[in-house]
Amino acid sequence: MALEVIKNFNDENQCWIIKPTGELDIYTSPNFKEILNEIIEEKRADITIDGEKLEYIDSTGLGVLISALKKLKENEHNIKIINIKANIKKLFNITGLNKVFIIKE
Amino acid sequence: MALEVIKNFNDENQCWIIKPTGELDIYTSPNFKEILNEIIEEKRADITIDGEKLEYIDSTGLGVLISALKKLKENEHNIKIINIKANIKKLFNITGLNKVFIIKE
Amino acid sequence: MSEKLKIYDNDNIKISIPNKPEFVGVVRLTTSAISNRLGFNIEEIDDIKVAVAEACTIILESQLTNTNIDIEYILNDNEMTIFVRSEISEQDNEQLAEKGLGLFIIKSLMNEVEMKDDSGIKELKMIKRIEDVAQ
Amino acid sequence: MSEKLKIYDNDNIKISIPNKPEFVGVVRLTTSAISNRLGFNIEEIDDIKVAVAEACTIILESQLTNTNIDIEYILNDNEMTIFVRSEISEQDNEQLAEKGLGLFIIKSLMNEVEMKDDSGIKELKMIKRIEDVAQ
Ligand SMILES: Nc1ncnc2c1ncn2[C@@H]1O[C@H](COP(=O)(O)OP(=O)(O)O)[C@@H](O)[C@H]1O
Ligand SMILES: Nc1ncnc2c1ncn2[C@@H]1O[C@H](COP(=O)(O)OP(=O)(O)O)[C@@H](O)[C@H]1O
Repeated sequence: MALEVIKNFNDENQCWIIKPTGELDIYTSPNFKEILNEIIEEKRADITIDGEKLEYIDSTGLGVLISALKKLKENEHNIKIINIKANIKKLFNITGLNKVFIIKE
Repeated sequence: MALEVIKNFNDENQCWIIKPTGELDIYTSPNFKEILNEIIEEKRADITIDGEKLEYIDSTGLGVLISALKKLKENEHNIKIINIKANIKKLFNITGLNKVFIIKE
Repeated sequence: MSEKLKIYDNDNIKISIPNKPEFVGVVRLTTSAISNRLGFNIEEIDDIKVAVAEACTIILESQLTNTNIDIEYILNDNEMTIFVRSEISEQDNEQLAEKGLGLFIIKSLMNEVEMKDDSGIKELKMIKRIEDVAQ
Repeated sequence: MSEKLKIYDNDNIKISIPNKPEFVGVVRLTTSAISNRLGFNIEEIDDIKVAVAEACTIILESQLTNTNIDIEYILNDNEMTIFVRSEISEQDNEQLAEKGLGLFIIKSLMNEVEMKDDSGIKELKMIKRIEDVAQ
């Protein structure tokens, strides 16, 4: 019932790599939104979300990703989501957000 | 929230080895009591409870062990408890049952 | 025709939490444990957990009044009916209508979903059926 | 003197289960999740879980009437008060007195324990305090 976020800028690929560990829900998504806003402020670039240790996402977590994507799209940047678990993939599929984000298995 | 029990008679040491996996509580202890009664019926001998995979025990589980011990004591047999987890050890300690059973770490 | 012994016959579990976001995690765990008891498979348990959490989230996102969120689970052998209820003001209620994503998720995951407004009580009723039940 | 922001101020969680043994596991999980939220350490969480389960078990072992068991958690920053309540007949109540081991365990694990009988409602009140709280 908590979320920890590791953030790194990858110089080679010129993208942010964000690795959230835990549960991204109405309790933790305000903090996650802040982190995304900060890195976008710091450097506009593509963002890769590494979902290996993300156990849960809810509609507010999806909302934070959507609004980050909107900001990035202003500069033709994108959000890529990798290593995502089946239960989370299912939510992207049923909301149609699998077509909005770049999802790599 | 379930309990599975493996039972074996060890010919070398002439004792029953009982390995409960899961939680021994008011829901599962009637079945556990039956199993102990059956093996005592089948062959009166010492019983070793291997607690390696026992995650939880409550007062009803302790009660089942106590009444099995009473039966065994009629024939000078005993109950030995091994590989017990810290949370379960604590319950034996506070009830004083660590002095009633033979507990080997 | 063989008569089947009913294990659950409108058995009733309730949980009530303060309207604070950190308690939705408690509801998720409780919901999973209850669904597991009833014999849903892992994917169904996950569906129910997500749906109940989204229902709480809808209320938490729009509710200004400081009352608890009440969740009631009605257990039967082949299905579970869940009510999520909260007192809600007229103003909160309007805000609630905008929150489409959560409700969309709930409707995708549950067999039946019904929203009710009754004298200041918002009620979301959901039903999930065990699909692979023996015929 | 610095004023400390209160996070929990008599916040109230309730859970109600049918008096069937298989639901005590649900109560254990919910109790652990709530205790974890409040900041108890792992051993304290385990103590609370065991105590609440034993309280339910006392009722389940003696109760013939078919009513729910109600558990209420009152959360404050440095302690949790838990009530376990059930309707209980005079006859059940007598049987209950014999069940010493469970009550003994509860008293060993909790800071305060109080048993009350009031017009057919049996109530067990328990308090657990966070011991390593900052002074
Ligand atoms: N299935 C969907 N596909 C694309 N966008 C969606 C979908 N569902 C919701 N959205 C959008 O997601 C965004 C999330 O909004 P919200 O959670 O209020 O965050 P914010 O206020 O930061 O934009 C909204 O703009 C909403 O229209
Ligand atoms: N701390 C203890 N040390 C030794 N024996 C105990 C302790 N607490 C309870 N007992 C005994 O454990 C037994 C359990 O009884 P019970 O649960 O009713 O099972 P049964 O009816 O099969 O004997 C009782 O005989 C009780 O006196």
